[in-house]
Amino acid sequence: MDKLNLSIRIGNWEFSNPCLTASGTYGWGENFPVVLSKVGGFITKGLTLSPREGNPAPRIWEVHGGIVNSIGLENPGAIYFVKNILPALTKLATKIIVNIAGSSVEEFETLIKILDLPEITGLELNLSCPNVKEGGIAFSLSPKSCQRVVRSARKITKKLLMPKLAAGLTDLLELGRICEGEGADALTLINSLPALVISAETFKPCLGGKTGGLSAPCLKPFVLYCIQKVREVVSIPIIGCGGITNHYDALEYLIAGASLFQVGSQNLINPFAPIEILEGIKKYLKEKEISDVKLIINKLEL
Amino acid sequence: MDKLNLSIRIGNWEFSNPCLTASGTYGWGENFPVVLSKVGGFITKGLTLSPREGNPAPRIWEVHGGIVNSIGLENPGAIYFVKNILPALTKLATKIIVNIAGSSVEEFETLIKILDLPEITGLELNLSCPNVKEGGIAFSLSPKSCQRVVRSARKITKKLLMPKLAAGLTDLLELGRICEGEGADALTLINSLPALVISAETFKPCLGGKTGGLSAPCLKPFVLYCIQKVREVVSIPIIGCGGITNHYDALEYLIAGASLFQVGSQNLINPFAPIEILEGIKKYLKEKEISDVKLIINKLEL
Amino acid sequence: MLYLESGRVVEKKILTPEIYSLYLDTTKIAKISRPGQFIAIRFPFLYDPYLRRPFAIADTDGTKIRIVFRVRGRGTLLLSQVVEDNFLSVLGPLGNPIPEITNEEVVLISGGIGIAPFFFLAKVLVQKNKVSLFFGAKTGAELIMLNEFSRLGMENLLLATENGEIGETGKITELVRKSKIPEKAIVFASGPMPMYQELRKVIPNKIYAFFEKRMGCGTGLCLSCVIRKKDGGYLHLCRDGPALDLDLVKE
Amino acid sequence: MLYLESGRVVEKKILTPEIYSLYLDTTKIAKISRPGQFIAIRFPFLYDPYLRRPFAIADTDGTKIRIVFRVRGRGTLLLSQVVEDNFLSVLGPLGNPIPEITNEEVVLISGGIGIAPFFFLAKVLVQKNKVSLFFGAKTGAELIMLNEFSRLGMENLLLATENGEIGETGKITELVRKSKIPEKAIVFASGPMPMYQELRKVIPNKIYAFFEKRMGCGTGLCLSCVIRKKDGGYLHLCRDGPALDLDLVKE
Ligand SMILES: Cc1cc2nc3c(=O)[nH]c(=O)nc-3n(C[C@H](O)[C@H](O)[C@H](O)COP(=O)(O)OP(=O)(O)OC[C@H]3O[C@@H](n4cnc5c(N)ncnc54)[C@H](O)[C@@H]3O)c2cc1C
Ligand SMILES: Cc1cc2nc3c(=O)[nH]c(=O)nc-3n(C[C@H](O)[C@H](O)[C@H](O)COP(=O)(O)OP(=O)(O)OC[C@H]3O[C@@H](n4cnc5c(N)ncnc54)[C@H](O)[C@@H]3O)c2cc1C
Ligand SMILES: Cc1cc2nc3c(=O)[nH]c(=O)nc-3n(C[C@H](O)[C@H](O)[C@H](O)COP(=O)(O)O)c2cc1C
Ligand SMILES: Cc1cc2nc3c(=O)[nH]c(=O)nc-3n(C[C@H](O)[C@H](O)[C@H](O)COP(=O)(O)O)c2cc1C
Ligand code: FES
Ligand code: FES
Repeated sequence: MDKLNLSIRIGNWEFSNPCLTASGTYGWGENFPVVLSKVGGFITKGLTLSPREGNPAPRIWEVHGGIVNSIGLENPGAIYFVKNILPALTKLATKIIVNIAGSSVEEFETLIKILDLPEITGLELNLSCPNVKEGGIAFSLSPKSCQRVVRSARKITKKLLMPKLAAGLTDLLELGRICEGEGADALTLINSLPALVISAETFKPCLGGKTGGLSAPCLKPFVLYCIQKVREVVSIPIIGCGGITNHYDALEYLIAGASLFQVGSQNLINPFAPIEILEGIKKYLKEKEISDVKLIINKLEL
Repeated sequence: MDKLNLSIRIGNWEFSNPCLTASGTYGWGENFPVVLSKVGGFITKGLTLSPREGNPAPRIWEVHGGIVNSIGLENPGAIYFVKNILPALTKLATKIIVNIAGSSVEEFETLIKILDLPEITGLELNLSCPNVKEGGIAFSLSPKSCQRVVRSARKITKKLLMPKLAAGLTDLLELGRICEGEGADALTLINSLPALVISAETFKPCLGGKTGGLSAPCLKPFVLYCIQKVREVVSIPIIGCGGITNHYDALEYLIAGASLFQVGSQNLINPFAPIEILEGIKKYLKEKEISDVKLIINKLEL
Repeated sequence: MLYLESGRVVEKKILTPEIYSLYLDTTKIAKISRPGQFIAIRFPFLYDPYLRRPFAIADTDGTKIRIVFRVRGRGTLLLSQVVEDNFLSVLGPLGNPIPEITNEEVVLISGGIGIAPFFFLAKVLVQKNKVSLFFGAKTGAELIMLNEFSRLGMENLLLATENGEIGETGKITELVRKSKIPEKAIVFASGPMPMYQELRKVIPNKIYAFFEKRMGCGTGLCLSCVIRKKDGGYLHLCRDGPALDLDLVKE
Repeated sequence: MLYLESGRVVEKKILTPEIYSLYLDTTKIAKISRPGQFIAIRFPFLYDPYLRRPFAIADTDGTKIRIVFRVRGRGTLLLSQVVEDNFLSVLGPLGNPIPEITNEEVVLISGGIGIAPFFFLAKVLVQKNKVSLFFGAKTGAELIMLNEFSRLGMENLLLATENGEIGETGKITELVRKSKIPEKAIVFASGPMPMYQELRKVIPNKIYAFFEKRMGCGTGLCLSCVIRKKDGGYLHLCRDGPALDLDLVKE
């Protein structure tokens, strides 16, 4: 068999392979450079304009089949990031994607202007805006706000623009269509599901940030459904995210219609997961004598 | 302490306790009469106008933290139900609620007319309509269709009308508001999440019905979030459903704002679960010296 | 009648690297179990795996239940790792017992791990009937429990292995074809689908075949365990089976 | 440097009905582990529990790692049920080692299961320092590993139990208050929060305290393990700890 081709092209950007690390699950890229140099792209933790110290502890809670997190977007702010974190990141042999979380269209605009730098390949727009007042996460921006954010982002930058959509309580297909209409290059599906963990002993939420986001294995069957459905209504590439633990999961995402995938929570229990998943994919392709990973994308027989 | 009061009133209907068995997880009520006579209400498997043989096997698939089912609404049709199943059900010392799944407003209307009988307390409207053509389930009716179904149902019957909403890809808050506006007596939150299980070996869905519904423990944190959010925007009672395995889960649903709760998948692994949950609730209330279960409803301190 | 019991593992045997036998202390269930029925097992405290796994009642002495199983996926892998004095959650007895049979010739035909329900069947059936067992497997080692079967006092014990280690070389259906199965003998079969398809060709008898389907509950609540009927619609294995008249089934 | 290893359980000891000790065969991790660090454990093949559970490295001989833990929730309950020759997934070593200390007086103060990191600390520290251990627990039985500690050649081993079974009666902080802790002694403390609050009152020394927080990763990736700083903002326990200068912390 010829050489295995794992590369994936999204618009003008060529990724060496379809595996990205999901926002917030690989820190600021300061650890495990061996892993980060092998993935197709590294996505930063969510950045805001001003620094945020994040939510009080506990910030993570284990539930059956997954975890609920409520980090509260702890980050040093975009300007600090550019000055003190980005330089080290550019030494990694991988594409840098910055995840940004504005709480208004204006904040998104300013963030994008700050981050419209040659070192940065893409901007992942976190469209489930952090709700500073309530402490927890808001489940999603309204379709109208999403539209305004993507529209003005597109005006400012030519970078790979990938809105990250929150499913759960919103019309995901409509959001997908809107983002495509406003010129997004790809869609990340999905952010963690909004979630609440409470205690019948205290009558209070268990997490310091009150509400949180559900992630990890239990999400997979739902995310696969989302990918397949959104695939039917938009034609820009989909980046699958949610519940991937091994290479079979990742392959299923590609088969269901994703062009890239993100590994998230699994990094917490195994920081080498991205490498193991890529190795697994290679082995699978070799065994099946498939020379190019692109050949399995969107090949689900329904 | 005085006698424990577990009864809950919804509109004109008084339930002996807040525990119902969820549609499709306690068959046609033919088994375990000891259990069914103790719960507040029994909800039938989904009924359609014509009999349906349901989907080919496999109809159930285990995933991390839950299960995906694709039964395909196997049922003998509403007329057969009234003639041959309902008479036995009325012997149980519990309220009978019928779950109906029309594929058009007209089918819903006809079903309600057939089932508007004195033996039946309530009608649970399954607003995630089965997609006969594709074999799987559709994730939800559009807000407009939901509105039409509830409006015309309300015109036909005075029975307890409880639309069962599907979360995941729809604007749940809008659906909740619409149902309240059209005169629904209560809202069931939520139906199983739409889900897809596929195989990277066959490139095909694993379930005979292709898509399915995700249920069981992994749903809980998401459903709690839904209940709490919808609680803020509607004032009719909420019936919580999804991921309840023990009495702590059930108590959390009440605390988050549900007035009744449904036990679903857990019945499959333990048909005595509803009794154990009720016993657990009694023990909890006694230990906390709370004389009336109503006192904990919607008492979450956010 | 049906019980949910916490069953202590009183004895674990490793029959082959892939086949295990457990005796579970489940007095209430054991007392009312009859041949042909099954139990459904899960791991207490764990929610993943979530569903129970169904296993034939391989034997009971009225206080303990024996299961014999092959490792297939993660549920049976975990089950193979339990040790004596662990507890398992057991629901049962489930499904229909085989009918009472008296003064008949009964032929049991089993392939591989399909043998599981047959020890209990044979033990009870030999009391009032002439019983023969055809038992085939890939290797000699997989012809499990041979000593125990041979002590039951059956009429015949006919063996076949695909690698020829014990008995005839080849499939058990081949041995069945060559043997003279009395026309009015009652046949129970337990094995993989291809064995049933072949059996249907080689003998004309009524065959009660044990089926396996993914089960959600085992108690008739969920309607998962469907098996297509020849004349349309579905049977529900946990309610109508687990042994079904092969002629009713279209699979 | 950090490794992910499949660690065989080579020895299991039940120290009290609630406290267990396991020796894990994790050669790579053991080789580079230093006092103060921890490992994070999960059950291979299971996805519920999903997250790793952090445990102090209680001891190592360079090839095996010992952990000592108390059963608290379902993770530690499951862990208490593993048997020898089971395998666990181990990530480590994590967190910062304590600094190199030479020719100093070192005082270790521990309450309850807080003792876990101290055996390894004491074993290394006695080589170049004068080490004293204050060890308190509710009952005599919970003063675990006393024999092993007494063989280390420490200067002092001072004990207290709340029920008076061994040593002084009362809290260990009471014993600390009564003793003369040299002003320039370096103090390590490991126990519950109230012990730290009390310690801060009874001795003026710099105290390095071992903290516990729910951890998502243990490797600095998730930002879960925050502990509030006195001067605002948060420390991250897995990156900045697990031992922290008590005066920096506001909890
Ligand atoms: C009535 C009945 C009796 C049985 N008796 C025995 C027995 O005595 N000995 C024995 O070795 N096996 C028996 N089986 C098959 C046994 O239940 C499966 O091998 C086992 O459930 C597989 O679980 P797993 O987690 O290892 O596999 P996985 O593939 O990980 O299982 C995932 C899911 O699929 C289901 N599943 C997978 N394969 C099967 C199958 N073939 N049949 C039913 N469900 C399946 C599981 O129950 C589970 O829900 C019986 C099956 C049935 C229906
Ligand atoms: C650096 C560090 C070292 C530790 N060393 C030891 C040790 O040597 N011996 C020992 O007995 N215990 C130790 N602990 C505490 C131990 O990790 C918890 O008791 C354990 O994680 C509880 O898990 P569980 O599943 O039994 O409890 P559950 O309550 O079911 O746990 C659910 C979740 O909460 C987390 N959690 C619960 N309680 C704690 C806690 N107190 N600290 C951290 N996470 C918690 C778990 O990791 C898990 O994510 C240490 C904790 C930390 C942070
Ligand atoms: C600890 C943690 C922190 C996260 N932080 C962010 C974040 O800052 N921005 C964001 O868009 N998503 C964040 N996420 C969501 C993940 O990027 C991902 O969308 C989600 O976890 C689903 O994928 P998974 O199931 O593979 O984890 C975070 C998730 C976790 C678990
Ligand atoms: C096997 C099975 C069959 C179901 N059938 C129906 C149905 O016919 N109609 C319906 O509205 N919901 C049906 N449901 C959904 C449940 O009623 C419930 O909404 C869902 O399972 C979530 O609750 P749980 O997590 O407690 O199971 C079914 C669920 C399962 C597991
Ligand atoms: S397994 Fe649930 S009905 Fe048969
Ligand atoms: S536990 Fe994840 S950063 Fe500390």
